[in-house]
Amino acid sequence: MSQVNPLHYNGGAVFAATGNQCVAIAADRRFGQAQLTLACDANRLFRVHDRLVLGLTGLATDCLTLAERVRMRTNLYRLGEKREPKPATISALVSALLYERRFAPYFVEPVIVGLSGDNKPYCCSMDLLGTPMETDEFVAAGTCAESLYGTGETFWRPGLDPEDLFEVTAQCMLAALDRDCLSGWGAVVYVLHSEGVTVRELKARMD
Amino acid sequence: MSHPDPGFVSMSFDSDTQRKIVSHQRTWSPYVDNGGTVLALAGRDYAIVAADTRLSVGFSIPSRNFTKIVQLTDQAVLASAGMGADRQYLHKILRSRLEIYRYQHQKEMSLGAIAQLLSNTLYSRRFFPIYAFNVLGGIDANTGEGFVFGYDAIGSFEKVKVVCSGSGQTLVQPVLDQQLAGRQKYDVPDDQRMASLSLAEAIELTRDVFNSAAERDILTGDALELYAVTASGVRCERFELRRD
Amino acid sequence: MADSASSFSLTVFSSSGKLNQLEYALKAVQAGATALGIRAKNGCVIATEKRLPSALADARTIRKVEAITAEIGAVYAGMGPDYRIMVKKARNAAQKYYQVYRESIPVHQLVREVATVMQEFTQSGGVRPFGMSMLIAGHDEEGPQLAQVDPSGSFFFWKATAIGKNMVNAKTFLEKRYQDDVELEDAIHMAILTLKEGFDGKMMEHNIEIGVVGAERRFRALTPAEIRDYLGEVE
Amino acid sequence: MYAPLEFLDRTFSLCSGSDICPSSDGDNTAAPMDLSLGRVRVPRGASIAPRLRDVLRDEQNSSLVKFLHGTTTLAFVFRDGIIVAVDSRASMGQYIGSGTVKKIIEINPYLLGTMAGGAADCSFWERYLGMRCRLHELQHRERISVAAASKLLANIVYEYKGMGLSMGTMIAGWDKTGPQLFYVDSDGVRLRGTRFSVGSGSTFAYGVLDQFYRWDMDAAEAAELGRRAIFHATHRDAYSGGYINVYHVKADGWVNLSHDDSGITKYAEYMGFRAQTAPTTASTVDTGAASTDTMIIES
Amino acid sequence: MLLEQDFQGFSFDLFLRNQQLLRRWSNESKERIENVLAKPPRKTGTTIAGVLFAGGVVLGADTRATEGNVVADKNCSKIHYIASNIYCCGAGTAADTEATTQLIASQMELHRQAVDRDLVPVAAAMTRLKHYLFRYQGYISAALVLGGVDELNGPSLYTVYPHGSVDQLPYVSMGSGSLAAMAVFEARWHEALTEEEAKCLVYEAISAGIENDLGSGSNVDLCVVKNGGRAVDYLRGYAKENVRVYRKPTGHVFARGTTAVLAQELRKYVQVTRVVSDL
Amino acid sequence: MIETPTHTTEPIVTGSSVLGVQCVDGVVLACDTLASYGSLARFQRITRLHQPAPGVVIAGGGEYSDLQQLFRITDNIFRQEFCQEDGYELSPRALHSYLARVLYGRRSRMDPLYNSLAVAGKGRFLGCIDLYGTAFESEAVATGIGALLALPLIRKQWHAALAMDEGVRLLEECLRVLYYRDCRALRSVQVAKVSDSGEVLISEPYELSNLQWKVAQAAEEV
Repeated sequence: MSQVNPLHYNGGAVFAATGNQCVAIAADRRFGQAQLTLACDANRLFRVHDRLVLGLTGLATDCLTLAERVRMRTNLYRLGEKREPKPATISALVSALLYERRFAPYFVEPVIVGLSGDNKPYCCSMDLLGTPMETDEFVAAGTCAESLYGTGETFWRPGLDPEDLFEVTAQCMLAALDRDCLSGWGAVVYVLHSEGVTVRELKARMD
Repeated sequence: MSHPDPGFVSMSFDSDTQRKIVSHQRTWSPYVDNGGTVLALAGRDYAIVAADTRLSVGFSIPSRNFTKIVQLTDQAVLASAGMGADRQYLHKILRSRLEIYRYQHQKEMSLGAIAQLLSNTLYSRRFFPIYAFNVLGGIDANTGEGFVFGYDAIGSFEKVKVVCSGSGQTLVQPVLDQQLAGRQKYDVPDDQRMASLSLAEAIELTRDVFNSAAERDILTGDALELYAVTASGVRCERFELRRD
Repeated sequence: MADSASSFSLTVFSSSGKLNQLEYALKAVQAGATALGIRAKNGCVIATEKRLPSALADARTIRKVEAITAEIGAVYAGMGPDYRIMVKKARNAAQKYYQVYRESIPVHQLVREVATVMQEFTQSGGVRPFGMSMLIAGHDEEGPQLAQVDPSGSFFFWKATAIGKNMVNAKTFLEKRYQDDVELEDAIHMAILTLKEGFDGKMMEHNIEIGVVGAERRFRALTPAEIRDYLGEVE
Repeated sequence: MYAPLEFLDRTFSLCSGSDICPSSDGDNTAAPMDLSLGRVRVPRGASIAPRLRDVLRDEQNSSLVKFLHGTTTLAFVFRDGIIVAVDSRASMGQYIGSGTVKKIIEINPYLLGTMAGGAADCSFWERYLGMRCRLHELQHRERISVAAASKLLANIVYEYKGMGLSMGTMIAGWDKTGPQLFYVDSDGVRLRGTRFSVGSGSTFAYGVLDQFYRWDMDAAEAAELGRRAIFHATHRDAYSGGYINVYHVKADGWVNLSHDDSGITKYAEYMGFRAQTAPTTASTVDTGAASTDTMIIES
Repeated sequence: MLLEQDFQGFSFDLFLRNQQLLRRWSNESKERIENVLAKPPRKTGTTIAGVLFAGGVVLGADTRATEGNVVADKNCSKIHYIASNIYCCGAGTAADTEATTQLIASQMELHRQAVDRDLVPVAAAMTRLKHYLFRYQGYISAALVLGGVDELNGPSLYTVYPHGSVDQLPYVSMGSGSLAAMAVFEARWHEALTEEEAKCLVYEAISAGIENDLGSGSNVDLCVVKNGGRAVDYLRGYAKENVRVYRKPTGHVFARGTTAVLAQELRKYVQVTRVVSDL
Repeated sequence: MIETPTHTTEPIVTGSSVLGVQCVDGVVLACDTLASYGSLARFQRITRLHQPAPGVVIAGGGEYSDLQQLFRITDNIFRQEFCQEDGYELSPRALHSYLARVLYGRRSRMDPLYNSLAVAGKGRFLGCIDLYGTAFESEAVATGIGALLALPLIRKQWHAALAMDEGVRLLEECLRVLYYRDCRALRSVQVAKVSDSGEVLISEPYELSNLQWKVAQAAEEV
């Protein structure tokens, strides 16, 4: 069996893409232990606030720890500053939390998406050391990140409206999941747009 | 019981070589990854075999125009990614095998036979694999229907509709799955999911995915060589890709 | 009044429930040169008089208005050395904040940081409180803001305020003159006029300092030449 | 020791050229072609292969060879014959090289072999076994017994023991003695039995199989048991998946019973798709960082 | 200096755990986790370079960031701000170059405030960088090209290596494409470069790296610091010669309803009108 | 275990880069004349260019003993070819292919010839082979560290109408850069010109001119 390493041990993939005045993020649902699938209801998307979602793939224990730390820091930020943090602020925060552990890192790959006040989409991914990569296109993380880059590069185009963005995001995700052993077993897509967040649970291969 | 030793005549070593393998294992690897992406796609009356032309060693590009494709017969084209030298060896062997077949049988080898021949050739080096990821495409000489075959390095193969191998495999294959097999449209009945592309559409798609691969895979680029196999023969086209 | 234990130790309350050292620290503030600040509609101005210890001192080397970040500045009344340390701490806090969030520290957060440090020095052993009050002026997403931090660690946001020797008069003056929609330019004039009340001797470009932050959100200390122009305008 | 055979119609050397006598090149004007250079045999038991494997380790790790390591195959004997059921996934590392592999090899109309391990190893040797079985028929004018066929395979792979072959296969068939089932793997193990499952998903399959197996099932029941067992294995084992193929070995040969999509069709049938998040409550996908934690909201 | 004390330093609390984890997953215990991860941290494979000219300095960089053989970012920015008169190109592990330059930028701002000058000397930034990197013995893999103009020395150009050694030359290059860039410099450089010539030369050098080195790609960014450090031309996307050649003309349009959805819900945003609670 | 004589897996006496460029009227090859012994610039006037037959030139880098063996092999097949007396002569392309087989064969026996070669010949032929046997034809060839330092320069300046004289100047520029930056390069170089019709002109070793060290003055102690 190929060696499974910490970043892939629990499986998981996240894909995020921007649209016109909207942004979408998709995650799979598998929670595994190497080749064993333990659960199909893993949650990789964490709400930071109404218009800001943090997606985490990697070692589940680290994902949860980081998510909790981000939650704590976000709450402290809210209390102290009496305002919601901007997407870029949370990116910087996550980046700082990760780089602090430069030599003993969390095994996570975060993706941060959000809408700023004027519905401008924000989309950013990081490696496990916290290099932020902000883009106005799409980002991918997780066990099938390469496949997601491939599907995104082909299917994504600029200026998608929320409905089309959903279809593109979902198809990019599903196509990649179907070629990856360690992720899948369901998927969920959040589309953040001017009205609110549309959450869709996808039908996906369960093997 | 004496029984035949079918395969390994060709991969076997003399004792000298064995010792060298043992003594050199830590200092020298006979393999080098020259990268590149190959693709084969079958349609109702055509097959496409395509590859980029970059030859990379590490982070450098010794050649921007290194073909990965060989036309074996008027109905069969082979593309191989992986290690350049092994590929050249494999292509030469196959071409000469086909030449001998032509002399012996006074006809071209059929696509199916070529597929099996390639598998046997690869498996004959089971313990010293030919570092090449092959895709074979062609049409049935009688019906004109397109077929493609995907291989691993030691000869496991499968007849499929579309396959991609090499450094861009993980990027390209899901796209092809989605576009051709439509496997992700789970609520659509099976018989309506399969897309049937015309040759022109298939060429468009091939160019599109190779451009995508060149965007994201650093080992793929420079130019795309595309062989279209139809009943009227083999046509080769060439398109530019990113060069960085 | 002679509550000897409490007058020695900072951290011991007097029988009347006060920390005497803090009272003394405030006295040090009140002995300091007057500093004032005004929040205008589109910016803030802080100003102070700069009394030289000796006519021989080089005025150019003494700075009372300092920038903390690009958009926040400060001035003080009381003990200069204490102020210098606090400015350094504030700048560090600002950079630390920037390192984490990649955005400039908001005025409110900086004020809080400064106040926290001040408060720590009222509750620790072996230290004395800061002998100065600070006015912090800045302009961030929330708009222009003016805050005062006292040695006790308490802080207040003001429309306009003054600290130091001539505080009472200055405040009365500001109360009369201040309007909510005052423009920054007018506020600068107002600041000069306020300082002028009870100013010893002639007000010159080298014996006052003025810092402004406007709508462009850049805090800067005015150059002597600019101050001279403003003084000219006021007269 | 060194068995001679011209299995491939021509042999060719490890390298097409040497410094003494290189063979043809692609240039038509070049030196005369000489493909049949000297051949050398593998001394039996020589242990170069594992050592060469060290050399190859990096390359072989994932990308070079398509493995069916992650696989679920099973076969069991029951009243009416043998049911053979398999998944169809081939993985290269974590990448799914193919989702449509035929893991049941039709050796001849009475014999089936299954694939687990190295895809090429299994398909090559079982294909070869098919040829040997045919030769046996020609020579002895009767079908080869399952026992003999499986022994042939076991003997062949034993010759290469320790060299890195990887296969775990089941040979199922019906001969004069009735339904027979053998397990053969690349270490040379050969076992007769009534219930086997091979591959990384086999533990899951065994769980279902052992629970519901009865000797006196009818064919439909037995096939459904095979399908169920494979389905549950594909659901739990990351490296198994794709389609479920079921064959029934009967007295008059095998039949292909079914070919079902495991991840979608069978999942819908056996377990049923349902949303994991109850769509009405907003908090289920939250970690709880709801705004009420920190703010009281007046609308 | 104070920031340095405030900088809590790296946290090693997961170090032993990670060693255990990695030992479990790889047979050899590797010193650096990068070597055994399925996906290495992002690198800026990179061609970065700089050239001095009479009145200033030109820095250049490509814009590709890679994760193994995959391009993670096609247009990343590798010329980092250090101070208003100092910029720094980074090659190596992206996280290290980003964090290191940001840290030094903060220190330079404090230094500037402390010394009460408009411009800080480039040498000060160089010294900070080299001390910082030296202290981490090369484990912080940042290879830097530092350039700027100050009142003290005029235009300055340095390379800082991950172990903390420093070079000062009129033309320098770093990163995986540094040889290609250096070849261009060696062939074309002369003493009396004008600003335009210097820009052209750096562009040529970077584009040689982009074309010939797989770790480098996409666009050329330039940054010119001149006029005694008081003028900066930050030319993001100075040349954009590598773009996608072809896209399917019709694009890939998915009809709505293509994706099978099990459940759907619209969560409306909560309108926060007033926050009434505080601490 | 009996140690059989092992050949090169760690080269000892080595030549550095070889450069080649295809011109409108022929092909130019160039390399320096150094064979290093580790970091010692030991043999400074050796030739790494070899003309086995009219109209063909080979240039090689890497282990020098292996290179000489390759030169011998090449001479041999041309001699055999000559002895056939069939009026047939080996084309440069055929030689290129032959040498690729030789190198591939040795690689496949885990006993590589540790060289990379450039083959030039009449009919504007220019090919390249590495120690694995990877062979290709190209309008510009640079091996060893030259692939990193010289190839970018050649590619930048190459055009279809490049004349041989320009080609020589281009390669000299590259050799100069290599002399600046390659610790195993030398100032003494040789250039071979093979015209379209097969006339071969291999220069005597000569010193590169116009070397420029002004940068040394500009470099400062840090």
